[in-house]
Amino acid sequence: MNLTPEDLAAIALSMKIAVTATAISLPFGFATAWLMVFRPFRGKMLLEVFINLPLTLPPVVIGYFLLLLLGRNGWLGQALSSLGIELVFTWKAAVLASATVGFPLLVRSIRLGMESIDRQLLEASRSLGAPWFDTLVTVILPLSLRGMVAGSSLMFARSLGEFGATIIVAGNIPGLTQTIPLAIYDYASSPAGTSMALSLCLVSVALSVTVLSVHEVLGKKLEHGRRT
Amino acid sequence: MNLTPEDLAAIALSMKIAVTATAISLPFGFATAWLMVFRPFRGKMLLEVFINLPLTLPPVVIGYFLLLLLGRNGWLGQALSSLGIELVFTWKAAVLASATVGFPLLVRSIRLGMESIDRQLLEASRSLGAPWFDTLVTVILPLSLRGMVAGSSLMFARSLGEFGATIIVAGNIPGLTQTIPLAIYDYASSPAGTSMALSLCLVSVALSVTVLSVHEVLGKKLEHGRRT
Amino acid sequence: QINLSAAASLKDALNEITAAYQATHPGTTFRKNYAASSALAGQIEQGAPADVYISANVKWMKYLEEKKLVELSSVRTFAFNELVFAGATAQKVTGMNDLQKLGRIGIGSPKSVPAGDYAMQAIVKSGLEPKLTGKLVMAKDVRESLMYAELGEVDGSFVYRTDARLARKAKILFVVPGKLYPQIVYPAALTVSGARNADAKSFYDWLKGRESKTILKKYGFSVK
Amino acid sequence: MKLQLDIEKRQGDFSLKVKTELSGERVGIFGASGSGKSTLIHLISGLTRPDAGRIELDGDCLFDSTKGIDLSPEKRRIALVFQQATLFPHLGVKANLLYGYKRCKPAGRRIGPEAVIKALDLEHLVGRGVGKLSGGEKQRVALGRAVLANPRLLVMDEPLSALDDSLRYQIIPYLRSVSEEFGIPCLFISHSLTEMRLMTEQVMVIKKGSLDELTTPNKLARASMALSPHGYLNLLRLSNPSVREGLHHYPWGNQELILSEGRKEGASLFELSSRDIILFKNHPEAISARNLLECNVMELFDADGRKGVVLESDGKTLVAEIVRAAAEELGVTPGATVFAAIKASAFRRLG
Amino acid sequence: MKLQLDIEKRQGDFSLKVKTELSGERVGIFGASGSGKSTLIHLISGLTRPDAGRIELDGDCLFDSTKGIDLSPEKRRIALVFQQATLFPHLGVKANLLYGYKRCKPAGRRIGPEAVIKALDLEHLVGRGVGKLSGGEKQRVALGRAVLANPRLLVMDEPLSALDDSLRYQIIPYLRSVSEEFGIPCLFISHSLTEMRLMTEQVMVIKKGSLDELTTPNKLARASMALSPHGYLNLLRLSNPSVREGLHHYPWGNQELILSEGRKEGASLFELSSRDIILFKNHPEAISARNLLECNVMELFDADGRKGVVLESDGKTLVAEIVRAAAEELGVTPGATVFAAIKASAFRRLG
Ligand SMILES: Nc1ncnc2c1ncn2[C@@H]1O[C@H](COP(=O)(O)OP(=O)(O)OP(=O)(O)O)[C@@H](O)[C@H]1O
Ligand SMILES: Nc1ncnc2c1ncn2[C@@H]1O[C@H](COP(=O)(O)OP(=O)(O)OP(=O)(O)O)[C@@H](O)[C@H]1O
Ligand SMILES: [Mg+2]
Ligand SMILES: [Mg+2]
Repeated sequence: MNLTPEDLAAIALSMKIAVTATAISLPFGFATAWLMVFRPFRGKMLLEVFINLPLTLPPVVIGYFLLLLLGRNGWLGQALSSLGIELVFTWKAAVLASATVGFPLLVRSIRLGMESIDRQLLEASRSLGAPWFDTLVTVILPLSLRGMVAGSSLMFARSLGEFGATIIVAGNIPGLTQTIPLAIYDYASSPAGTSMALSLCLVSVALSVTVLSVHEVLGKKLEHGRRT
Repeated sequence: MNLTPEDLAAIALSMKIAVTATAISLPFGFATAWLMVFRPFRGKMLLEVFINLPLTLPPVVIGYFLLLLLGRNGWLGQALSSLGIELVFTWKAAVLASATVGFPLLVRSIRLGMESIDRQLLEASRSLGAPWFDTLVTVILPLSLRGMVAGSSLMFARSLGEFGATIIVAGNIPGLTQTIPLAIYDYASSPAGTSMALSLCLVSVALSVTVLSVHEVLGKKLEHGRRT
Repeated sequence: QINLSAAASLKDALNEITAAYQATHPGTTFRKNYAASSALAGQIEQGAPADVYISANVKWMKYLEEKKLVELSSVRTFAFNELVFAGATAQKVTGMNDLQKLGRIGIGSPKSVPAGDYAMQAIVKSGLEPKLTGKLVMAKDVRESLMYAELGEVDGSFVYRTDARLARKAKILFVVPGKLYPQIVYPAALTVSGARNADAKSFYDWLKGRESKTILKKYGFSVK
Repeated sequence: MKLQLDIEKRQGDFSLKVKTELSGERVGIFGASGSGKSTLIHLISGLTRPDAGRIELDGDCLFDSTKGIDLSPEKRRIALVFQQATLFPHLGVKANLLYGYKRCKPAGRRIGPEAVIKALDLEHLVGRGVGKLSGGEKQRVALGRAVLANPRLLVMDEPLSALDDSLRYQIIPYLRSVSEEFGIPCLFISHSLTEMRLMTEQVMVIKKGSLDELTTPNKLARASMALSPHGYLNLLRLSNPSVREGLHHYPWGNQELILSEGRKEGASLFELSSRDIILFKNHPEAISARNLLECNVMELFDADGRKGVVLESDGKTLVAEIVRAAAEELGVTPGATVFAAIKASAFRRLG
Repeated sequence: MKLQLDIEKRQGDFSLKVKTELSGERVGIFGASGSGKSTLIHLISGLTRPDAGRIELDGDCLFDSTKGIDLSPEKRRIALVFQQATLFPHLGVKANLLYGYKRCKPAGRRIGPEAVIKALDLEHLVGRGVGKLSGGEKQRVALGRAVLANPRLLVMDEPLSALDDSLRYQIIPYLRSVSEEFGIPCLFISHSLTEMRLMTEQVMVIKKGSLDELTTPNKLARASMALSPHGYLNLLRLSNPSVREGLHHYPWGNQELILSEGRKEGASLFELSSRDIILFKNHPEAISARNLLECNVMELFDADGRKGVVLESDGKTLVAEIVRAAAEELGVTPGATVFAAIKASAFRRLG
């Protein structure tokens, strides 16, 4: 297994994108899950559908929509471009694509965790003088950690494998926006590249093994922490 | 929005594949989650990694692996073929592809649900004379239902959007193995097809809205059921 | 019944061709599978049912030939295509040298997309490579690079003539001179199992005929 | 504390409707299992929203369905101790204890952690995680947490049922003294009349979701004297004993009470059941009971077939309980003089 | 039941090590909060695995670390009632009650649902979901569920602490009679000596994780007479009263006991505190106490500074409690004759 410098760049980029996408999404995912679990509001169903769209639609379609939104003629793209921010065909676009695709997974995991919190704990917290926001941070957040750990490991893994949406908004530019899946695609397109493609697959698997182990250990610690 | 008979066939096929994949995976997902949550065993990490592989690897790669496994020279393909079962290029292959890709999502949701079950309930059940299997069916199963509902809605939605692995193992044969995402892919190949592609996207969204609503209502009922 | 595995770029033309064939040969049914040439080759290798294989490049046909999965005697060129530069830019672009003025340029990923490979060869041959690196946006396939051009995300893209014809906003700005890149061919073959299928054989022979060539031309392919 | 209630709430088959005004520093809520006690305090503390009505605490409106007022729980500053300890599982014992304390404005912090930890005997638990506590330990931590929130009203829903007797009576006087010293009013739910007597000054009796009676624990105790297993409990605060032959001789008015338990320093609280007092018309000779007090009969009251006799001696009172036949036989009428015999061991020290 | 224990278990700082043999139909486990009672029954029922040792029930080995035997909980058929009711949230009250019953072989079903539902007063709850029960209601359902499992041993971990007195004493005799009639042995944890006396015949006292004493509740009650708030409780089973002037006259040996409560039919169980008995050397005149019994002193015992006096009359015994000074003064020595005065209201009917 000998990786070319381009492959190494792809690996580094994949990591960077997966980490960034997960880190950026976590606070939003937590807030969204909280909204859904603890705040009854109108249009909840609509939000639910909107969040889960990226799951249902083929990634290519999501990529296309993101391109329409962020592109030269998209309203977000124009707004950003007037601020001097170019997203399309950069690694930031890949982050956005990964975040969009992984977000429903993240939210759902956090929600499941939140739904199992004993409501009496929240009552106790409120009655002890904590405003809702305080309760959110000091009770709901720590008790959602397991869900967040599970969700972010899902999201991280999903980001590592994201292909369809990324290749559209970020392009497949070696060294710049080429992630592991895109590199695999390039290799797999020629009969001679199969072994290289397999090497990259192995790297991908190794990465996710690492992430999953870390998360497993974290999850155990969290559980242990509650007992101790 | 006028759909051609082929589009309608693609919609029906997508539904059939998503429903079948979800239904087949549920018992396995439940069993796997149970193993992970309640049975400490060696090689747990390995199983964990194996299950989560489809999440990390680009769908195309998964498609290739499935093809290698199920194809003429794959050991599973040979075994099945000697039984007269042909999988590759049939809708059953698409079911397998969807099941593989959605399985990690399903397992993770069920696990989260299971982890929040009060252990004392299991102790009570055991001490009341229920063997482990009985406890599994009469306590763990019903108390995992929320996780299973959440997980299967995730999986169903993911199946509706599955593209990369499906096109490789099942092909893109209109009326036979062409699902909504594959039809969208076909349409999108010519600029003239964009509006048709969008129509199919809408159908896909509508389907997942329906599924999510049903699941939301089911989830509510489950919660309500516990209170009543 | 005939199992047809063909490159996705041939979809529209082949749909019309098979319809024409069915008009004269009632009772024949087609199972058409359009996907990337590499995917199709992989499927054939793994025993997927296919009688006729039409690839968008020679590489994958060669691969199957080596594996003895296609009937060697049946391999022939099905159609030719041309590389053009298309875009919706207002700037005046009439030849390869004008490319330096442009901003981003769409191109299929040279490693995986034949059109990109050809385009890259043309760029190298015309000595533009150092000036264009950094401007090139690699796409997954020709359609994607055309889409970039349609949406104005790039000023123009190297695409096949057959694709450019279907574009709405993007116009063909110039045709890439044929001497800059090897001839683009779509090789076709009967697979080993196809050679045993009488229907497939007769369809495969019919493909050589005038009727099918007329349809191919209509979709922008060239034939000889 | 002055708590005005006029609320309604339906919950499935059960409906609660209470209109009353409670005042006093320590008010009890008394009622059978399922009568709606827990539901009521959820409404008061803002954790459940009443269907309609008005709640006012010390002149501040906490809830008013017509004006659309519904103060959030943390603004009400009503700390709860639940029937089952609900400790934060992610926090240690110390962090649990300080949860409310930290959220209390420094100016409002009148009770500090050290005193509470000491009083609830939690010193050795402070470093632990809450998963490693026994049932009783958990409940003590929950109690401490609520007290440390320095709340405006402390609401306790049968907080002591998980504790054993010695702990229970160690905690009660502390809870009471916290409430008294720092002026934290309490709402106290219990089905133990003893706890009620010790903790509260006024009792609201609810029955099947509605107010049955507003009374004092004393009256409630008198009324249920016949039903309660321990009759009416006289509470005596005694001090400065002299110890002779292992017995504690406490001054009581111009007489003396002889108790088998006692404490040399400070005042102690004792409980004496009305059933532990035997009355004699004439002075009996050679009796095992150490106390023989000469008293006047101040008052007689009826309680479900029994007679309560309020005895007086030099301004001190005691309630004894006798059956009607005995009252007639002994000629116990207001103004009569009787001898009350009480065993030294009948007194029970509570704190 | 014959339960042989020789087990060890460490849990963080706490370590439990018990080696003993318990026999009897109803055995109690008594100990302070945190002494390891709950831990011990988890080990016995197979829910926690001991670090080492051996557990044997009625000759069957349940656990043996050297032989590698570890019977699964359902095979041990030891039904548990926990300190906090743990009902299955997804099942209704009825399904909860029948959970263990259905899992019991029809041949082993000696107790049926109707009797249990009636005895635990659950008729009106049977149709409900478990989320809509009050704390006490939940605990009764949990009790019923365990009894209906027709277990080989019923283990109860402070099952009554969430109940109010009237319910508690309604349930205790039932639990006891279930245990007696159907021969289900019980292991009963409580920190109430009264409950212990009523429920058990043998008591294991544990202290900081190890066996302190193996005794009878009677002895334990005598030993802790001085410490317990109600002294030693005499339990009297009386029947066939004649009612005169609202008082129940029960035959007791060749004398008569006069009680203010009672029930016309059948036998009733009464509790009488040792502190409610006053002894006289001579017959006193005009006394409010309705009972004046002439008894012989059978035995004297010491309990922490007090004297227990075992009185006898025509084969019946009672334990009275007096201070040492009184014993000397009255000349209470074995063989002496004394008069015991007991108020009619001092008796407490338990069931
Ligand atoms: N969510 C609910 N829906 C319907 N009925 C309920 C609900 N919660 C409680 N109840 C019923 O309301 C009544 C009052 O319950 P509550 O918990 O207030 O009783 P309680 O007086 O606190 O009893 P305990 O002393 O046993 O704790 C009970 O009859 C109970 O069954
Ligand atoms: N998981 C644990 N890890 C470490 N220590 C524990 C754990 N669970 C309980 N303990 C400790 O073990 C001791 C015994 O606990 P146990 O629950 O058996 O007490 P108990 O006698 O039932 O008390 P209570 O009457 O309060 O219920 C306590 O000191 C407790 O703090
Ligand atoms: Mg309650
Ligand atoms: Mg315990």
